[in-house]
Amino acid sequence: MTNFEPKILGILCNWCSYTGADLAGTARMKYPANMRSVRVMCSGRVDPGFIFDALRAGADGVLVCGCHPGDCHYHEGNYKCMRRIPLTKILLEDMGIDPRRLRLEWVSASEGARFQQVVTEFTEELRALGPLKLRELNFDPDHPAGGDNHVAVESAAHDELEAGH
Amino acid sequence: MSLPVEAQDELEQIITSIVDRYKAKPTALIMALQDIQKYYHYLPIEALKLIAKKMNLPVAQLFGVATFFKAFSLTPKGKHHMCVCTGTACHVRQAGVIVDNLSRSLGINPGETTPDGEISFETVNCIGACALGPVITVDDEYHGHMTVAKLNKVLDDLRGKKTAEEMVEEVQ
Amino acid sequence: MEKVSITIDGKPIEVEEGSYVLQAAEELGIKIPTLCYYEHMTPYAACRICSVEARDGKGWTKIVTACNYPAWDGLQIFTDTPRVITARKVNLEMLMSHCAPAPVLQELADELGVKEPRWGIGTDTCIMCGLCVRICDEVVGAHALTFSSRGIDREVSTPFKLESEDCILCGACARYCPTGHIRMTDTNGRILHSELTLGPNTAISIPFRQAIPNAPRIDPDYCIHMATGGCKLCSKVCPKECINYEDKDEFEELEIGAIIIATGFQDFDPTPMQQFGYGKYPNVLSSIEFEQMNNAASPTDGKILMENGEEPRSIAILHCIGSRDEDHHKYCSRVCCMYALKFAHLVKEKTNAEVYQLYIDMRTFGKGYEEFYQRILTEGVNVIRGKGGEIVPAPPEYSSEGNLLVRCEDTLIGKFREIPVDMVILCTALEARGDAEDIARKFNISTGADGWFIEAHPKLAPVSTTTEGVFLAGVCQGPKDIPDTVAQGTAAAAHSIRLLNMGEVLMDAAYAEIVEEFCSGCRICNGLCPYNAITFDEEKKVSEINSALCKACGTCVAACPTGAIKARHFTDDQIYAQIEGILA
Amino acid sequence: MNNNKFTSPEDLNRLRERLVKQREEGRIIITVCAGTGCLACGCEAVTAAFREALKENQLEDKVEIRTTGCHGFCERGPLVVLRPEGTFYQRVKPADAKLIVEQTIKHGKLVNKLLYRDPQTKEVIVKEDDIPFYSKQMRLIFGMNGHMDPTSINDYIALGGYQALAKALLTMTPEQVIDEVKKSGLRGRGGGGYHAGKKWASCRRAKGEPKYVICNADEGDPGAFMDRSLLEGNPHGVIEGMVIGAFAIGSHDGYVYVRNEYPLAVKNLNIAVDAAREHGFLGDNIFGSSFNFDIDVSRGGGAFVCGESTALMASLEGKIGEPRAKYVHTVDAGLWDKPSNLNNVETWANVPLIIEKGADWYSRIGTASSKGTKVFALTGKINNTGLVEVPMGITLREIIFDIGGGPPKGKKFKAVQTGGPSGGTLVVETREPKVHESLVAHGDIRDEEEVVSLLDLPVDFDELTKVGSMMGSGGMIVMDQDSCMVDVAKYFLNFLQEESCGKCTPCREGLRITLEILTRISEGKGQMEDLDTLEEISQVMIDTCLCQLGGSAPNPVLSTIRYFRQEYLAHIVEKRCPAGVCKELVSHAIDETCTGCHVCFSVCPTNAIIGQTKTLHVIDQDACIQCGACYQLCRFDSIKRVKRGEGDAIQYVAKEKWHPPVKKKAAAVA
Repeated sequence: MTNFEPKILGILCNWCSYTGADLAGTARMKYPANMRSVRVMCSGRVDPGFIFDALRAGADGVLVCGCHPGDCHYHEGNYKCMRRIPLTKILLEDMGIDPRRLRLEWVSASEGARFQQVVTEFTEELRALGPLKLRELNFDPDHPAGGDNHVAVESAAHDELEAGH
Repeated sequence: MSLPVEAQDELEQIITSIVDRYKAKPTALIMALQDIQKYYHYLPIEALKLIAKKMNLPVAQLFGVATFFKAFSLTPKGKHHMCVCTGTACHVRQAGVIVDNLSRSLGINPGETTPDGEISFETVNCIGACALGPVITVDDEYHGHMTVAKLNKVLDDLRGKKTAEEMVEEVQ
Repeated sequence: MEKVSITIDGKPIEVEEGSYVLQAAEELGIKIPTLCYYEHMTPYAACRICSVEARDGKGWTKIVTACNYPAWDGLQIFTDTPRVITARKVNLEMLMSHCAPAPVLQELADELGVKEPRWGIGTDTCIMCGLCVRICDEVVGAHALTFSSRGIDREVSTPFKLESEDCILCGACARYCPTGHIRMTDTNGRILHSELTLGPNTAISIPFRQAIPNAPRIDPDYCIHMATGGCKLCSKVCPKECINYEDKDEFEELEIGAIIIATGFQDFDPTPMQQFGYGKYPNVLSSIEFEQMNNAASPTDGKILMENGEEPRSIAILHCIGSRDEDHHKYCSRVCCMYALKFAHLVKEKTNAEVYQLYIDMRTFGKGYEEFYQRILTEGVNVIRGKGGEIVPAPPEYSSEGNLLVRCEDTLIGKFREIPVDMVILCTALEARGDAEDIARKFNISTGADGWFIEAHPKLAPVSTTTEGVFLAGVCQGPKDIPDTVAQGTAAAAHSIRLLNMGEVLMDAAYAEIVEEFCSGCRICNGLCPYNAITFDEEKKVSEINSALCKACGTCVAACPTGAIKARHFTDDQIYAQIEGILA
Repeated sequence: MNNNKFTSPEDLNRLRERLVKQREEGRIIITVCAGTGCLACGCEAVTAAFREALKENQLEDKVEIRTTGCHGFCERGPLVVLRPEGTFYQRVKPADAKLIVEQTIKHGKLVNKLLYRDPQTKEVIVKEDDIPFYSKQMRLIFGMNGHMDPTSINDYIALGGYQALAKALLTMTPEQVIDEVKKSGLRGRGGGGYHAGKKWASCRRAKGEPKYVICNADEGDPGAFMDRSLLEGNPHGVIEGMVIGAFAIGSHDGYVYVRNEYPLAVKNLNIAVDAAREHGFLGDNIFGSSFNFDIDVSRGGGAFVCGESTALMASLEGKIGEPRAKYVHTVDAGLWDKPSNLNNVETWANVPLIIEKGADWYSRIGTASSKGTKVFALTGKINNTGLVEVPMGITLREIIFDIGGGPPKGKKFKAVQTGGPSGGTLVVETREPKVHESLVAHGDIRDEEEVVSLLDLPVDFDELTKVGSMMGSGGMIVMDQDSCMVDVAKYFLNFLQEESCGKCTPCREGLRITLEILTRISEGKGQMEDLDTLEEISQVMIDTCLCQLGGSAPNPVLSTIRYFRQEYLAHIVEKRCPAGVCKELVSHAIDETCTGCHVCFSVCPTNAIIGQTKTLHVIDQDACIQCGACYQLCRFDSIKRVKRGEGDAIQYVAKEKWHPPVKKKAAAVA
């Protein structure tokens, strides 16, 4: 499997992680080219749908990065994300997908080095897990969990959030 | 020079009673200091600080007053207290000779205490016994018409004299 | 009070009955010398130098002191009769025979024509004017000083001649002592470098030059009135009655259009670096302490002195204390090399001391800096490439050269060296303020690993932050010297002005909106918005987003079960498309 | 309620009548003077001995012993007077008590050895009033002292005490009281001589409440002790005066500031204040009137400067006793900055007298400008040391020679010093006309007219001021030929320098420099310019000193220079001290009159006296430190004080002339 190069989707928040990645770039820090990133304004914007869609579309893993807890540009967007990701992981497990393929990390704007490290680690981990083979799971990637599924995830997250208050 | 605990308690008691006696009136400050001086034969620093606190006066004021008046001493005085009157009447009757001789005999200057802590000696400006001049007082006892010969006798007596307590101690 | 007419040296003046002659003379511009008068205290009339002759015009005459003689109708004052001059002269001569020739006495002697005091010149530095005691009693209200003893033995003293417990360290006594008998500089003649300040502090000051409002304020930490309830001199001299002792710190809400963060830095504390002995050996100074001592207004009058008051024979300047250090700060503090060279220059200028610069790399980039370095080299400064390793007390064999020993490796000659010096200056690192994190959080900006604030873009937006309208200036963003700081500050100001001058707020194109038809009215989104931008329209039974409040975080978008919320520029479709695209 | 309180003058009169009647029952009273002078002579033992003797003779019921205040004749203490006869016994020893009881009281016989014998006429005098010391006096204030026990308010009432208070409080308005005092011409006895009535009036007028009445009993003048004797002997008189004054001024708080060095005065005063309070003479509603007044006794710290009114008030406030400028008078702003009326003990003691007997009566005593009597403490080189009360205007000669009996041992009278340290020394005898030749060159012979004998100077406030001295509180120190005037000036300056508070420059530094110069002169190191310098500094001190301590401090210097310039010149030019006092200018030598008694030998601290019993003694001039111990002791006047360096010459002559004493002569001396 040594030749396997995992595809990774990185969903990075605009203020910390994306800037951190930028910093890694300006600092000429090299990180694996396996990750391709999508920028969102806040990790709170990360719809679990994005994750499912990415896996469906061929990603071997998804890395969600946000600001460190307490540092969110929008005060609490990353907390929302913090609750959604574990739930998403449960769903992934239900679907037979190794939850390790989804990773949430906090990377601040100054942490170019950390970003480099996180990506490298995740790439290595995915390399070890091998490619995601959805067909073998008898899972139709073209018809992923529908709207109902969305609601279930979201409302569960919501309940938990309420309980957290 | 800080006092041991028992002495501190005693001081506290004495000062409280003195301050109460004068109802902490500032007009009685000098009297309060006199009473302390009478008890201790000098003014301990702790006493002044305590008085200041109780009478609500600045310590600096008390220090100023205590050093202004010569009757007060901030250092302990001797067991026996000799005063040579140097009032005018005594002066014209040669009190100076008495002062010089006493100073020489004791080996100290006026206002000082002998190293053994036995005798303090000072000069005062008139004790109002001008008819007896030159006059000295030894522990508040008057000795009039002093001459050097008489003075030597007084000193001999004093050196030989023991306090009543000492005698009692000796008997026991 | 009734007005009365008096004359002083024949000049008539109307004054309030009972007001003092000295004040009237001052109004008339007639100078009456005095040593113990201070206008805001009860006249003391102890020096008797202000003696004048009072007459009633009917034959009565008397020498009185102008400072406390009350005016009455018909009073005639003469300030220069032979009797007055003799009185002043003889009094001054008598005073001088007791006191050391302080400038204040010498001046008066010149004025009165006393060439040589007949009874000699004394040694006492105190002239018994009592200003100190009275200031402390009447004005300060601390009552920490008194006159002790009497007559010729009289002296100014603290209780029991020990440190006074009532002293509030206000320094008023020293400030008003005309001869320097009371001084604040040192304890037992020691110069405590760590306690020097940048100059005399007063409790009332305009905090800095550009302060807004540009008005003085009372610093309660230094104000005597706040400490003792006394003083209030400022209110006595203020002609407009502006002094308000009741004023308190209060919070005000200001509407502002831009914020410039310029919170600066703090000095690295070298105490934990025990090898340098800072705080242990008295003559190991931090760079700021040395700078303070050099100030002409410092208690040493700008002289470079050791703790014992002597001039040092040699000084070592150690660079990179806390900077470029794996254990402390990895970064270079940028300014130290240059100020260290300046220090060397100052030392050479002011003393005959030998100077040693111990550096890792000499960073003198930029305009004129390298030239300065070259100049220092010609001034005979010893420059050693090698970081100072350790400072220890010098063994006795070095006593002729220095009290301390600096151990270092001279990397240019590849040798270990021990340099005896009298004084060591540690060029400490600039470090981010301890409260930088709090400030960052407050303004929604970030700090780097070293605590410096992070600019929006290191190259393209070095003044802006990730928060719109918040800008950075100066060392809070990272070590820089004065010209750089000024440049950045100016840039930040320019940015702010641009923002303010627009007159309208440019909104980000990215914001979220609710497609009414799809909204189920579930209200999940309502509680999620950190900006309270989402409200529920009871009539339409749908939620609505106020686009001016929305900051486009997209949390609500991700949460909307019906997908009714669209984040402009970050719509689901766009993101899905991106995902498709990059994974394809 | 206290039943002892008087609410009306009738009560007082009733008690007085009862007391007087009780006392007229022919009882014999032994009055023993218990003033400080007599106390120092052991009068307590005498009193005890009398009690013992009376007990032995079972006379306790018939004879009363009364310990009284000072009778004034301290020289002869302890004094005992048997009343009502007035038999006067002097220098009574405890052993004499039995004799007096058994002889005089039981048998009416006189004890001759205890009677007073006039030193001049050798005449024996029995009655107190016939003794010249007393007969020339006018004892208005002091008279009561000898008749009452100061600790007994009944004694005072029996003698008519508190009648004046009743009169003032119940029959007069405050204004009338002030008018009466004004009319009497009473002037402050503390030294300033300010009219008491005027002072009271301005204090009454002054704005501010409360007002204070203060009695200055801080008698710091060395050689003056009349205030002390008054407080010891007649405290009620002072209290009564203060209450009347307070009533006139409108004050309710009084202070007595008394020296702590006067324990007996403090004690008697406190007893008196308590008794007065108990009897309603102090406190609320005095005599049933609406007037309230009380007195606080405050013990002073014993500083001369605290006799100055502002310094006294500062001290009362518990502050350092330094004076402040008096441009604003204390009657307007004194104690605690409130109107305060301060008078001294003697002044207050005069008040009841004026009220009781009227201003007209009072103003008939004394001179035109000074009314009433004045108490002087007559001390120094005088036979009859003691307190004398004389009418103003009496001459110095009468006081010094008639009352005082002149200098002892027949020595020549030289000068009298009045007014305490700040007063002046007055010459009263013409100087020796002989002028040293070297002085002629200096042109320092003064006109003969200036040498005035002041012995016939009438003593009052203004006359004394005119001649460069002052009344002061009444110290009068007599000096004879053995007193050196430079030394006297030096003594006073030294005293003043020690007592100066140190506040103002001219007093603090001026006294120091003046003293330095005087010391220099007394050591023979003086120069002629020094006299001019002394006069210049003195003038500046008079002009610029803050308070009267400094302002009058040059008086002793100026007055001695004025009257004894020649003596200064002797010190400066001849390096000689005519009186033989200034150590540095004196040598001690023994002349041929030495009897070889050997007494001096043992007293010499440096063993400088060489000689065996019954041989001529010689003083080793090199070893002698001029301490004067031998001089004091020699009963034959054989030790001479001569000009420094001339000792050996005297002793050489003595060696030539000396013969062993003849037995007969020795016997006569013994």
